Amino acid sequence: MNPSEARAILEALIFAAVEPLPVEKAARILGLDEATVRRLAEQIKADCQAPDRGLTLEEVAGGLQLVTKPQYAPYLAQLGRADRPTALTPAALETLAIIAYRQPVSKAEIEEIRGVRVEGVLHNLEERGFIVEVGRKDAPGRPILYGTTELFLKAFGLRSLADLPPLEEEEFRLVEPQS
Amino acid sequence: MNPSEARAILEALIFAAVEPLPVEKAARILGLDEATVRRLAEQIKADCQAPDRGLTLEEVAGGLQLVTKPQYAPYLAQLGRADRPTALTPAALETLAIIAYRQPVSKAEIEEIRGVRVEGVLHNLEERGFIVEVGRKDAPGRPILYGTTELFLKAFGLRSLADLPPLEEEEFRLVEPQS
Amino acid sequence: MGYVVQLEVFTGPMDLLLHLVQKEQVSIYDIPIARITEEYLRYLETLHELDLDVISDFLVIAATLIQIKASLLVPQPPETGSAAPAAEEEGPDLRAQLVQRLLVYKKYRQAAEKLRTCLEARNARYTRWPGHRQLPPAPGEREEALPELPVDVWGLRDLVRQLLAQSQKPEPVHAVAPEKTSLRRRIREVLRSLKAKRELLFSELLPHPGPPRLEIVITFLAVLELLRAGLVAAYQATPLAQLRLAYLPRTAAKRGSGS
Repeated sequence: MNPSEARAILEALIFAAVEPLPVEKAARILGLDEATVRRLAEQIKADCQAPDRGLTLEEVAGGLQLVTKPQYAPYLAQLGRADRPTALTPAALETLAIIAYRQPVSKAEIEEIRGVRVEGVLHNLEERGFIVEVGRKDAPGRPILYGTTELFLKAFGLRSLADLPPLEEEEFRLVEPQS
Repeated sequence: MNPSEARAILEALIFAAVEPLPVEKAARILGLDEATVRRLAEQIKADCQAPDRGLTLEEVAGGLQLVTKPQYAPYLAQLGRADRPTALTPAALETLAIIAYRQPVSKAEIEEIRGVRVEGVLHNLEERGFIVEVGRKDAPGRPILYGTTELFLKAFGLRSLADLPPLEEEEFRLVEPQS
Repeated sequence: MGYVVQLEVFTGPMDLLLHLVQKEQVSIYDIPIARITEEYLRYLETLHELDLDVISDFLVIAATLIQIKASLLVPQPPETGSAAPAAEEEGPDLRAQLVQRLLVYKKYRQAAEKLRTCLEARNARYTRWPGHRQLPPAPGEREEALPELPVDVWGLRDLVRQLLAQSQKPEPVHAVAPEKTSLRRRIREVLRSLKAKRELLFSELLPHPGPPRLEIVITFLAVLELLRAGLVAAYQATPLAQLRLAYLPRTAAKRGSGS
């Protein structure tokens, strides 16, 4: 298998997998090491930058995935696909943010932060597959601990939890009066 | 929209469409005539002939479709197989049994019977191709209904769901101790 | 004030509080408690009119605000001499706790904003239709690809029977615990009756003569919460007389009778 063929096969694999394709899996199938696969992926991505290409390659949830370029979304919306877009209420988004950044976290902790009951929101997020029970807290009542799922990473286009946007510690700046 | 951008959008549309994209639909979305769309499609197809490309464009009865090049099929097959873990856990098996006999059935109904949460197990069974979403229940929150797949039938050597051994008057039989 | 809060905008009491503080353009450390409390309660008042369901969550924070405000009004005890009563120490403490909570909340609100940006960016990218994930089997590999199964179809049948039998066992009878939800529900009920009648006796809040003790306790707790929030006032002619309650529309900022 020459490098150009390897690239072609990698493209085909990523396309056929639909879901993000883990680099190690691609490496196993191609019989190459992961660094080589990553390099090939970079080349595919670079090719996609041509103005006549409508797709691009991204790393999401620890895998490689072909997606359309964001600027063409208005045209794609006319396809009328029922699965999109993912929408969340502000309350759901707030709850999800607390879980994403603090996991594992219990319902009581989320309620303490948000000041409201979150039973319904949690249920909804769980139904949609963005969060799961990841264990039990070693505390009275053994409350359920929640964490985010791989689907969460996919839906938000994140490579991994380490890829979550950093939170600025703005508290200290607030000591100065704002104008 | 210049021709190169039109090509890019066409590629994106074909990629994201649920079914082969009819030329007239592409033309409508792009605001171009069908002959132009066909010409753009030809260009995309020509580009795909490069040895480092793994995809190609086909026009099938319904319209335009991106597919992997046929010579890479053996690699793609490994993609499928590598996915498949070996054995089902007892929890997965219990859940699968309930779905098989009660389909279409919602998560809540399964949880009612098993007395534990089944979120993760459902996800696993779905990933492995034993169950699929078969619809939505006409109830508050429109919960997902699950059913078994072809693969389930094949795996258990059944021709159809009608071949499942009947449960027949389980109440009476169960009075006798099971061995 | 000439400004109207839009009701649906807030995801909860912390969100509202943060909004009020930010509108004042002051540091979270410097919350003008009196003004914020007043505005907060005014908002709460509009909530009463609209949706009694969400009020109980907002009441808890209202009670805290009022408590801080009240304790700040109490002159600081002289340093020397008698041990300072705990109640007066509570104020600054509660305030520090509230500031801390607001800071934490603010951090996650920002996190939510960032997640929204991620989601929007991702929503602009289309993946292939998920249903396309059907991989062609390699020639002759169809059979081999079938997963190993720990049971056959009869085993599957037995499993279902067993599970169905277990799930049909009668539920053990549990004692009903005084849950938070029933307290919240009762708070709403009490408020509703008070708003209708303006004034009533505590006993009138109880469903019927000789109500279960639990009912009395929950109703009393509800009244206490409302007293704390300054939404009702309570009177007693003599120490053992019936508790008479009055609805305090909008005058919540004045602290009703606590004792």
